[in-house]
Formats: sequence, structure tokens, C-alpha cells
Amino acid sequence: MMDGFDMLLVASAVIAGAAPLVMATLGETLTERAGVVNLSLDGTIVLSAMAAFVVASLSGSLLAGFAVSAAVGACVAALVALFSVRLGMSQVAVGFVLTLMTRDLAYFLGSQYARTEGPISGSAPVPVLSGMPVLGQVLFNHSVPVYLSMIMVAFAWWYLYRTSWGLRLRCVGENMEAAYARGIDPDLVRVVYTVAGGALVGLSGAAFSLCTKPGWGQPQGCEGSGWIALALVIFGAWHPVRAALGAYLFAFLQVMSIHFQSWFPDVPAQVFQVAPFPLMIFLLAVSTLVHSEEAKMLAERHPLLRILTRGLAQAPPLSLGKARSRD
Amino acid sequence: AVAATKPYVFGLLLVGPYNDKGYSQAHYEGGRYVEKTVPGTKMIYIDKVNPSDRPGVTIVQLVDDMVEKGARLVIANSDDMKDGIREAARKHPNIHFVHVSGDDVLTGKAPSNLVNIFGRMEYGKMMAGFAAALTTKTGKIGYLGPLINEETRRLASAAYLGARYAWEKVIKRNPNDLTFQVTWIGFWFNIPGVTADPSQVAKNFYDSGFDVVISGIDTTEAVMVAKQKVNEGKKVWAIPYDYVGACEGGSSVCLGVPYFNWGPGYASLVKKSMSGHWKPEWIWLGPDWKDINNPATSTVGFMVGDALSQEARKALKDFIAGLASGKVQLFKGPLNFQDGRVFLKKGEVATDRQIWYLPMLLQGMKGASSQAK
Amino acid sequence: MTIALRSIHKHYGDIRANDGIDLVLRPSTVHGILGENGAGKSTLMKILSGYVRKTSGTILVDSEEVDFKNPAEAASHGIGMLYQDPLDFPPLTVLENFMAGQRMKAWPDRSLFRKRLAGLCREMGFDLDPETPVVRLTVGERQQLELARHLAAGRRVLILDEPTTGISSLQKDVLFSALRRLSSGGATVVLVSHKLEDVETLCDEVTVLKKGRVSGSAVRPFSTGALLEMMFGREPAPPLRKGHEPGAQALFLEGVHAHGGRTGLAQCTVKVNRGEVVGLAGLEGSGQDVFLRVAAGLTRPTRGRVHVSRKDMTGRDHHAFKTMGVAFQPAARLEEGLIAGLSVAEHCAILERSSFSLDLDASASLAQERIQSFQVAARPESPVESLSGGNQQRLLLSFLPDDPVLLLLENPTRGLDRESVRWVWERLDAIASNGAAIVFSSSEIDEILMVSDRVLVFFEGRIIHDVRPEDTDALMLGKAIAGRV
Amino acid sequence: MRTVFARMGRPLEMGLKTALAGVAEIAASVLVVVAFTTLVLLVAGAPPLDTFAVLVKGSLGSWSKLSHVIKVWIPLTLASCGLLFTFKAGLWNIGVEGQVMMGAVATTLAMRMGGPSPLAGMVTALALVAGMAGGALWALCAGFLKTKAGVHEIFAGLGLNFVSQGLVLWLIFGPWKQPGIASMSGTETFDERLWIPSIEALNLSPAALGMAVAAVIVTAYLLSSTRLGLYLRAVGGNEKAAVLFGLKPHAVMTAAMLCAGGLAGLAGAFQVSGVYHRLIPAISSGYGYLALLVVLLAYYNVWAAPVVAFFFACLNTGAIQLPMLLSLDSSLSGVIQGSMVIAALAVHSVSTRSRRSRG
Ligand SMILES: Nc1ncnc2c1ncn2[C@@H]1O[C@H](COP(=O)(O)OP(=O)(O)OP(=O)(O)O)[C@@H](O)[C@H]1O
Ligand SMILES: Nc1ncnc2c1ncn2[C@@H]1O[C@H](COP(=O)(O)OP(=O)(O)OP(=O)(O)O)[C@@H](O)[C@H]1O
Ligand SMILES: [Mg+2]
Ligand SMILES: [Mg+2]
Repeated sequence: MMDGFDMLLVASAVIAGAAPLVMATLGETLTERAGVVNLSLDGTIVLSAMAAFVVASLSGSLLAGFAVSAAVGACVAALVALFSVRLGMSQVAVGFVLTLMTRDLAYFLGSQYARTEGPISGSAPVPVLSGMPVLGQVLFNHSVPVYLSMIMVAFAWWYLYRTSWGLRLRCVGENMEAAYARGIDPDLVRVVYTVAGGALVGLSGAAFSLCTKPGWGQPQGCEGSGWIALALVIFGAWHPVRAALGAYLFAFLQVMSIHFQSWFPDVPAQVFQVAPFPLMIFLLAVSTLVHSEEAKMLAERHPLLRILTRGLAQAPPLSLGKARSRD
Repeated sequence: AVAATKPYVFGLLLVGPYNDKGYSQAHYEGGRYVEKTVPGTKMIYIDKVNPSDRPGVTIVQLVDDMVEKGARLVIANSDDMKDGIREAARKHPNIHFVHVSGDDVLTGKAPSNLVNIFGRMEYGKMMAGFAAALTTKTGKIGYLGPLINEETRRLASAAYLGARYAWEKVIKRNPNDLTFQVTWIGFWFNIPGVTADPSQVAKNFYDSGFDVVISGIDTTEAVMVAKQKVNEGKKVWAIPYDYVGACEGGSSVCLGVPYFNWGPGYASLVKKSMSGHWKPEWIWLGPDWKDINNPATSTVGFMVGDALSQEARKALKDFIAGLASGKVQLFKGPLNFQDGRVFLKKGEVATDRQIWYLPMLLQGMKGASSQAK
Repeated sequence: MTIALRSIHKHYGDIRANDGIDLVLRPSTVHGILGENGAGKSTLMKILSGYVRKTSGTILVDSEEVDFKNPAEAASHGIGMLYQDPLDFPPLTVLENFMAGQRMKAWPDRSLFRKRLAGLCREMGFDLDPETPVVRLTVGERQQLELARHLAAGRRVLILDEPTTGISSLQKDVLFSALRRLSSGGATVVLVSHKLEDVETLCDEVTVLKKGRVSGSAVRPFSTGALLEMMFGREPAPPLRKGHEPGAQALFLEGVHAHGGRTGLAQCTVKVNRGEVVGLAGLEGSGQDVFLRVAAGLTRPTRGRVHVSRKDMTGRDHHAFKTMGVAFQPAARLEEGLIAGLSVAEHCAILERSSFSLDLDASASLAQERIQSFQVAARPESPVESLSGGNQQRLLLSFLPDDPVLLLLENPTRGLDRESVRWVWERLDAIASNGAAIVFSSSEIDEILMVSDRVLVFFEGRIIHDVRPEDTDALMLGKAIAGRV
Repeated sequence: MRTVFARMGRPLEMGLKTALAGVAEIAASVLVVVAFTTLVLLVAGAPPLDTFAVLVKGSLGSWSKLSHVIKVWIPLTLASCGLLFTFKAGLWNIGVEGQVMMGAVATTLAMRMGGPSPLAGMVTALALVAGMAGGALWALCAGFLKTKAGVHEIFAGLGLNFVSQGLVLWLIFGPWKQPGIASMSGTETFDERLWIPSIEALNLSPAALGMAVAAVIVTAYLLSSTRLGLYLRAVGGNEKAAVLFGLKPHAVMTAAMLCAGGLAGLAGAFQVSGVYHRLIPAISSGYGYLALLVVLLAYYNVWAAPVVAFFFACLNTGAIQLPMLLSLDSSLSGVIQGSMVIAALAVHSVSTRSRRSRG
């Protein structure tokens, strides 16, 4: 039965539902553009979601909640930066341990606030624009964090590709030695953007607990999205806009799974719920395959394929995950 | 005198946090009630007893620990402790066990020291459905279901019957104008990536014209989202579940809450255990029709919420009176299953077993009835 | 401006890369720095450009003492360097590379920089499209880009470390004329090279380094003999090669194209017979590396066919080639050749495919044999990363199979002193005499002339020359390498 | 901590100096952890000393508690041993969690097919083997995604973890649901004869214990003194060079995945046949992820892993008492374990750095 299904509703639900994921994805994109993999996303989001909720409900101020969540995210990221950039420890190891630890820390510190009253950031339609026929409902009838997420996408692109800081950032990500030779301090840049990216990830936590999945508990409901964000960064080929599109695609799949349930009552609900995750991985596989030598050779011959490969090709920042050797 | 001697310790295993404003808190306060009302008793409890919160921890292990701490009666409050508590009961034959919501005694699997107890929540759900139907403007009621099994089918159907009664008999509307949609999230609470996100489901309900959502899950997303929608200027309502205090904070949208009050039931069991009148039984306690909200006597109640209109309150009062007097019999034929098969012939009244083991949702409800084949 | 270097020292552990160097660089001159591989040229220049910190010594810029902590400080004194292997950002566009590191507004006006770049290119006779990513550029073009960038940033001292490595003769001429124009404009240009030809054509003054010290200096006009004397101490050793008579066909590449390396490989058709020793000449990364990897089955050709002992092996993997008796040894020892973390003995254990359970004592004694016969300064249990460069090379050579059909060696004697080079070649020669074909690359023309039966000269990914040593000499090869046949 | 164990691997370098350095490191990391944990406790408004006391009593206080510690230790150790194989080959097998689950699923399947026949012992044994197979096959999927499609094993593994969790739930609420109501409680409990035999009095299964110990010994043997171990380290050390030495890195990686998956699967099999006696939604108990921490803290050393695993098992078990006695949340154990690893890693890298700079 198709009732209760309306493309506009789905579209606007996707925009809203994807907001936190978009923030996290953009944050990690920045970080990885500087050559650092911050694997602690999943835990960071939970911890900052908790912090945001607690602070917001104690202070009664949403703003305070978001501020604190950003700070928390930045702190965790600072740890990653300290350990991997300064001490040259394995970024993966540090990130993974922090993922588990921050999550438990959130549950431990947040336990007495579980399922308590908390403020919610309601919708704030944009005065004139929300009146527009289609776009009005889809784009301009959301809560502030959702607008923020949409603005961030554009901003991230502009920052990366149109500002001198963005250029420096990409330089460090591509070749630390060369950046150093040009008078840029790679370690500093790496630390800065790891922390900045972490702050964005923190914001996504607040977006969960104060907006898209209001409330705090164990589980909060944002668990797992950090890992998806990490996959999306690759899927998005380290390009903010492409990564964001990936986030919207994922949100779309999740929203649709609610409708699928009533369309195919015989298929157990879990199937639709789990589907998006392997699908993401599958897409990853495709885009990596497209990048392989064989694919390149094929592309040499068929112009059509070449376009496709250009579209899907992914070129990780050359210094991604590497530590810099100083003497 | 009794109190002077070593206190009678009973243990409580809670599936969720003791302060979850939901299912587990209801049990926790039931335990406290026993401590208050039965002299010489002392409760020890452990909450979040579920494998995802306590990886690797088994019921048996926790029972062992409680017995070490001197417990002589152990209450397990959740369906998912079924097998664990049975195993523990076999292991500790001279300790008394209570499994809430189970049916081991019915199925004969239970050892003699194990008792099943549950509340006739279908009455509470009927009242919930009733209130929903009187309130809805769009005639579309959403039911936020957990996973599909006899219990959840039973409760969803009860809510539907209550709603249909209000719709047809009270406000005399055309039954075809009433939509009652059940959407299952796949679990008692949200597991990211595994269950549907209750917030999303509730949002989807409200966005697609459903203005009342009845929650059948352990967590309070429905109320949360309703509040969000009200802030956005929509007129929507929600009905939480399990705990008398569940409306707190959500009062602006809460039509009321069907809740459990375990105090009396537990007290009687503890007394039996203390006085040696323990016997294996399957107890299914209903509301105290004299006053369904009497904490001392009624196991199932319905706490009206601020958002329920005055006339609706009145109608609900009469409805409850009808249920009490037996004039209103909702599990009574003619009733068909979703697929058209006959559940109850005209005039036939369902037995407890028929209600307990409801195999499918009822005709007129929308949504999946059974998971896989 | 004038720059004076006083007794510069740079020590890496127990290596003395620079060991007390004195040098004066004057304005409006092109100053050449000559020296063989490992003489310490790059190190000295990196110190001058602030990229590495000196161990001791003083630098005077216009008789004011300076101590550069990082390249930025050197740049602020107007000193810029083009590094031996281009230090740029391949995935970024030409324009972005041009902008990177220059002073600019928070959100710069790209069109401004585009104009500036275009202007410089016109001036210098370069031809660069601002929007192409730098990966697609040739080494020469990347150099031109760097040069333009430094000029735009207003550098008055320009250091070029082996700028003629890997660029076409045409590009070379363009570059040199540009440099001349600069120096006549009052700039100080420093040209680092170990190619006499470059220095002789361009420089006004030359300083020669040897083993980290200044071994002499000269001004125009230069005497080639004298310079060689200062560089090597003696004339290059005479060839020790005993000719082998070619046997059956070992390797046949048929119109092979392949990706990889700096330049890839194009239009390559070559036959190599057993018993032949073939030297691959050419500037580093002109296609020799790809050639060897294609012949070893490590890189798949995009077009053409590969035959080993008359068997078509196109598209087969390295293991198939191995079973055909092909052995390959890379130049990057620790990166590609040896397994850091494993001991010498364990390396041997991998090679002998015997029982499932390891007999470490057996492989230890085996390792001992190899170590002795190849004079490796190591113990069986010492991890390979703790061996010295030269010893790592010896160890690698000791892993060669006993009776191969085809040996593919990339810079087999890099990092070895002249005596060890000789010694190694005697052994390889013996293997060739037993009927193995040996194909090796080397950056030392002398070595190639010394040991090869045949020389293939690579340029920009193509074989532009196929001669017997007796029909050529160092000078001709040098020209060919620089793309002038 | 790491150096000491690292040296164990290379006795010839085991000088007094390094030993002292190692001890100093352990001391330092423990100090950091205690400090951090105390801070957390104070923030949460809990009495640190009592908390630590509860953790110790709660895990080693009585035999029944110790026996539960062992029940946690067994699967944790099995999974950790598995991870050693993949780590040696330079793989981050984060999919171990899913491999544990699929081991459990396969075991359940086998037991359902076998049923409580007179030769139940046989069925149980076969079920355990099936568990290993299930885990190994699941690991193979991640392996192929890595080697054939070039998907990084971390993401391949994570995706598969989600899939396996969904599969487990679907089985429990779908095909394998209990007669009567499908229940979060899991599938029907197996007949007692199918359980791994255990001594009632001690609440301890010698068979399972033996399994774990054997796994440690076999792993140690395979890694240190067989060709397999050597090849794993070679590929992990330098893939390119390994090719030149005639190895097939992809084949070796796949082998590593198979070993890891097999042992993880065995862990899952034990969860089913030895702990829960049925398939439950959270059957893996998060031991896969925890095992990753174990191996990191043990610095990839075979002999250190079981020790660390025991320590972690104690924390997990002891933490159950926190809510009962101090009404603190049990997730504290996770906090301690995490900070433990971080501290150890940090202290180690700092000390090595300072040593290097001292020359
Ligand atoms: N980062 C380093 N670490 C250790 N040793 C180094 C390092 N850089 C250079 N060396 C050593 O210092 C010596 C001089 O190196 P340098 O690169 O200056 O020689 P070069 O004259 O530039 O040689 P080439 O002509 O091959 O470029 C060599 O022995 C080299 O091995
Ligand atoms: N990573 C390392 N660990 C331990 N010792 C090392 C390491 N690297 C180099 N050494 C030691 O330092 C010394 C210098 O090494 P290096 O490679 O500079 O020698 P070298 O002068 O280049 O000799 P060769 O001429 O054979 O290359 C050697 O004795 C070597 O054993
Ligand atoms: Mg050099
Ligand atoms: Mg050397």
C-alpha cells in the first residue's frame, strides 16, 4: 500500500535526516584532506551528543549545547592529532581505541541524564523562501542545524578551493615535504584541521541529540553513523560536495526503508534497515574497482567509460595516514 | 518483630535503566512499593539487564550473584529473560522466581519454583485507542510497534478495537474513514542500522497526515517528535506507554498513558513466598475496575494527559465504566483477521488464551502481521 | 647579493654528507657545483635553502650572518631552490602550484595569478596551461613551473639541483637561456650537477665537491680533464668487460607500451639474448624502471607483447616469469627489495621452500654462507634495516638465483664504492658466462661502458639509441641521454 | 608494557636495561590510567577507592565470580589469537565482530540440524567446527573485498558487521523464532546434552578452557616457527618485496583472514554452546572489538594477549557490581580499558622517541 508516501515529504525528510551525517562527513573530509585519518568519529559523535544534550538541558540554551559539542569533538580530535601527528603513533590504532572509549565515556558520564527532558531545536521556516512551491518545503522548512548543514557544504567547497587557507590545506595533504619547502608548517596545519574537523564532527553529535534524534539515552540512536561518515568520505573521493551527496543518498535509503516495509510486508524489516550499509560498501567497491589499472586501460579505449571513471575515480590525498619524518 | 530479624531480600532484574520513565521504572517502583508495604523486606536490583548493555552477562550469573547477596525471591521483568530465568530456577530449586510477561507455566516448561505474572495491558491499550480516536482530526492513527509477536499483536489490536469503538459508537463516524496503521521498528528500542529509527517513523507518521501516534515501544521518541511538530505549529498528539509518569514534560501533546502498576502484584507474591503459600501459577492481573488508578489495587491503569479534551475525558470515563461492567466487550465477534479469516464468530467472546496467543492483526488494521514466513 | 659559506658541516649519524665546505656565490654569475653521486651537493644546497639545518658552520648573506631554521626564512632572504626531485603537488593544477606558498589575500584573485604566470611564461619562453594538473606535466615543465614560481616570488638567488635530469634537450636550451637572462639581470644562479657538459655550457665559475669536501674550483674557460680529475681523483677505470657470444633468445619485447614511472614506456621493441649484458642508460626515470618491471612481469603492458625464451608471457604475473628463470632486483632496497623487520636468516628461510615448520638453525647457517660469500657485514639474526646501504645491496645480490635465464637489475651497484662495484661485476660476469642474460640500469655512464655488451639509451620513455660500447663513448652517451642523438 | 613483551619475542635482546625500561613503561601507563580513571570518577561524583575495590572484589572476590571471568576470558582470548594472524599480515580485521556472530550462527544451525540425538557429543563437536567454518567464510568475504575489489578491510569489515547483526536478528525473529512468540530472548534453548560439558560445581567447562589454551599455543607455534607465520610477517612487512621473494600477498592475506575468522568463529561457537545455550541478538557481546584492544595493548605478542584478555575479563565482570553497590554505570570498564590502551601506546612512543633522541 502506497499511502503516506509523498516524494516531497521524502525529499525534505532526507534533507533533515542527513544533516548530522553531512556535518560529520564534511569534518572528516577536512581532516583527511590534511592527511590525517580521524577514526574516532563514531565515539566522538556519541560523546558530543551526550555533552550537548546535558549542557543544553541544564542551561536551557541550545546554543550552549552546540558550542560544547563542538568543543568536545575538538578535544577528542586534538588527542588524535597529539598522538598521531606529534608522537607519530598509528592513526588507525589511536582512532579506533578512542572510538570505543569515548562511547563508553559518554554512557558512563551521561547515565544519570538518560531519557530526561531536554530542549529541542524546532523548525524555523525561512520567511519568504519557504513559501515557494516545491523547494520551499524541501529546502526552506527546517530547523537551524539543518540549514547549517546545507550552508556548510557550500562553505566547505568554497573554503577548500577558493581560499588561500584551503590551498595550504590541500598542499599539506598532497605533499608535506613540498609544503614545508614553501614555508608552510605541515604539522601545524595537520593539527589545526584535525581539531577543526573534530569540531564539525562534534556539531553533528549535537545535531543528533538536539534536533534529528532529540534526547539522550543508551543507545542514543546516532551510534554507527560515524563509521558511515568515514566510508562516505572515501565514497565522496575527499570532495566535500560529493561526500555530502553520499550522505543524502544514505539518508534517502534509510527513509525509504520505512516505506519499503509497508510495500513489501513479507520481507522482514531488518533487511531494509541493514541494506544501506552493505550498499555503501558495494558502492565503495565499485568506485575503487573503477580506479584499478584494468579499468584505466579499458577507459583508454572507450571514451564513454573514461567519463564514468573520471566521475567515480578517487584520489586519496597523497600523504593520507603518513607520519612526517623529522631529523 | 519480623523486621527485627534478618530482612527478607528479593532481587529485581530490570531490562532497561531503572529510571527509563518506561517499562523498567514501573517495575522498579513496584519493588519499592513492596519494600514500603511489606514489613521486613529489602530489594536489591540490577538494571540494564540485556545483552547489548551488558555484553557477555547471563541471567544465571546475575541470579547467582543475587543469591550470594541473600535474595530468596528473584523477579525478572522482561520477556527476553525467559530462558535465562528458567535455567536459573532449575539451578536454584529452593529460591522462588517470578518471570514477568512469560508463559512457561502455561506451556508447562516452568519448574515448580517459577511463577509467571503479567498485566492485562490490552485494557490500557483499548483506552489509549479510544482517546486517540476521539482526538484525531484526520482520522489517521499511527501505532509505533516494536517487533512482531503475540504480545505486541495483542496490544496493537486492543488499541485498534478501542479506537474503532470510539469512532463508530461514540462519535458515530464511518468506519472506512478511520485509518489505523501499525509500523514496526523491529525491536523494543532503536538499534542504529538494525531497527528503523523510531524518530524517523514517528516523523513520517505526522508528516503524512497521522495526527495521533500510539507508542508501543519502550522509549519515548513518539512524545519527543510530537513536541517538535507542535513547536512547528502542527496539531498532533502522542500516547506513550508503560510508566505512569511517562507524560511528564510532554504534557502539551500527551493524551494519556496506559501504564503498569506492579506494586500490588509483587506484594502478594512476596507475601506468598514469605508465608510458604508459594505455588506455580500463571497470573494475569487486570485493572481494579473500582478505580483503575488506585496504586494499592490496580495493576493496569490509564493516566489521562493534559492534552485530552474535556468531552473526551467524559466519554473515556463512560467507556471505562462500560468495560468494568462488562457491557463493553471488545474482543467479541464478529471479528476477522487481516487476511479475512474469521477470528471470532458473531457473539463469540475470546478466551484468555485466544487473546494471549493472537496469531495475526485484525481486519481493518494496516501494517505487517508477521515477520517472515 | 653575495653569499659566503664558511666550513659547513652536515652529519647524518656517522655519515659526513658535508665535511667543512667553504664557498662564495657572487651576483650576476652562474655558479656550478660539480661532484659525483653522494658527494654532498644536494645536502649543501638544502642547507643554503633552509631545508635542512647544518650541523655547524656559518652562512653570510651580504656579510650579515644568517641561520635559516626553515625554507621560509631562506626565502625571505630571496633564496629559492629547485630540488633534485621536483617538490610540488602533482594532483593540484599548474595555477594552484604556482600560487602555493606565495603571498596572497585570504581569498585570492586567481585571474591575477593567472595573468602573472602567463606573463612570466611569455618572458621565459615557457608554455604552461594553468588548469592542467601537474601530474600530466613532464619533468621539464614542472621545473619551468617551479622557476616561474620563484621568479614571481622575487627570488634573487636561485639554486637548481640537477635541473637537466629528465628533461629534453629543447627544454634544456629554454631553461639555460632563461637562467642566462636572469644572471645577466643581476641574480645569483647556482647550478648543481654531475654532468660536465651542462656546467661547461652555462657556468662562469665552478666548485667541485668530493666526499663532502671542496676538491677544487675553476673559472671559464674550463679544462674538462682538470674537472674530471677533481671529481673522481683519477680518470675513469678502463673497461674490464670480456665479450660474451650471444646465445638463444632470452627476452623479446614487441611494441610494448606501459604506464608507470615518470614517463611510462612507449614503442619499445627489443631482443636480448642469453649471455648478453645489456646496460640501460638514461637519466633516472626515463623509462628504464618501467622497462625492467615489464620484463619482470611486475607491470602489465597496455599494448604489445612480452616473450621470455620465445614463450609469450604477456599478461602473466611475476611468479610465472620467475618460473621461467627471470629474476628482478629493484633499486629501492628497503622499500621494494628487502623486508624491514625480518632478519637475514628469515629472508633466506623464505627463499628455500621446504617444510611447513621452520628450521631457523638451518636457514641461519645458510644465511651465514651467503653472508660470507658476498662479504656482507652482518649477522644472520640482524634485522636487514640495521645493515648499511652498501651491505643491504650486497645482501640483495646474494639472493640472486644460481642459474637464471634473465637477470633484471635496477642500479645494482648504487651505494657501493668502486672496489665493490668491480667485485660485484666479476660475479655477475661469471653468471653471464654461464649463459644468463643480464639487463641492468645505472646512472653511471662509466659503469655502463665498462661492463655492457650493448647499451640502450632511454629518453622520455623511449629507446632512442641501441649501440655497442666500442662504437660510442662517455661524451656521445651523455649527449644521447640528454636527448641529442 | 609493549617493549617488555616485544622483547619476549626476541630473547637475545632481553637485556636488564630494556627490561627495566619496560617495567618503567608499565608503571607509567598504569599511573596515567589510574589518574585518568580517578578524574572520570570524580566528575561522575563517585568514590574512586571504593570503585576500584568493587571492581577487584566483583571479579576475583569469589569462585563463582572468577568462573564468570573465565567464561569471558575464553572467547576473548580466542578472538585475540585470531586477530594476531591478521595484524601480522598488516590487516586491520575490524570485521572480527561479525565473524564472531557468524560463528555463532553457523553453530546454531548445526545444532538445530543435529538435534539432541544420542550422539549429542558428536553434534556439539561438529557444531564447533561449523562455527569455525562460519567465521572463516565471513572473513573470506572481507578478504575478497580487500584483495579483489580493493575496499579497505576496515570498511569491508564494518559493512559486514552490520549485515551479520541484521542477519542474526532476522533469524531470531524470523525462521528460527521460538515456537509461540518470537522473542528478544533469542532462539529456543538447546537441549542440555548439546551444551559444552562443564563441571556444575565449578560452573566451568574444562573442554572450553582447553580449547582456548590450545588456541594460544597453536597460534604461538604457527606464528613463530612455521612458514605461515614467516609469510604473514613478510607480507605485513613489505608487500612489494614479498612478491619478489616469490610470495603471493593476496593469498597470504586471505590465509590470515581465514585463520582469524576461524578462531573468531570458534569464539562465537562457544558463546552459543557454552554461555547462552542459544542464539541471542547480541551474541557477540562485543568481544570482537574488545579483542582488538587486547591485541593492541599486548603489542601483538602471543603470550601477552591472554594475560591482557584476563585483565579485561576481570574489568568486564567486576563492572557488573558497580550499579548494584555504587549505582554507577558499568560502561566504566570500557573507559578504563580504552584509556589503558591509549596510555600504553602513548607512553611507549614517548619513551622510544626520547631513547632515539638520546641516540
Ligand atoms: N637524509 C639523509 N639521511 C642519511 N644520509 C643522507 C641523507 N641525505 C643525504 N645523505 C647522505 O649524504 C651523502 C651526500 O648526499 P647528497 O644527496 O648531498 O649527495 P649528492 O652530491 O647530491 O649526490 P647525487 O649527485 O647522487 O645527488 C650521501 O652519502 C647520502 O647517502
Ligand atoms: N636503521 C638502522 N638501525 C641500526 N643501525 C643502522 C641503521 N641504519 C644504519 N645503521 C648503521 O649505521 C652505519 C652507517 O650506515 P650507512 O648506510 O650510512 O653506511 P654507509 O656509510 O652508507 O655504508 P655503505 O657505504 O655500505 O653504504 C652502518 O654501520 C649501519 O649498520
Ligand atoms: Mg643530489
Ligand atoms: Mg650508503
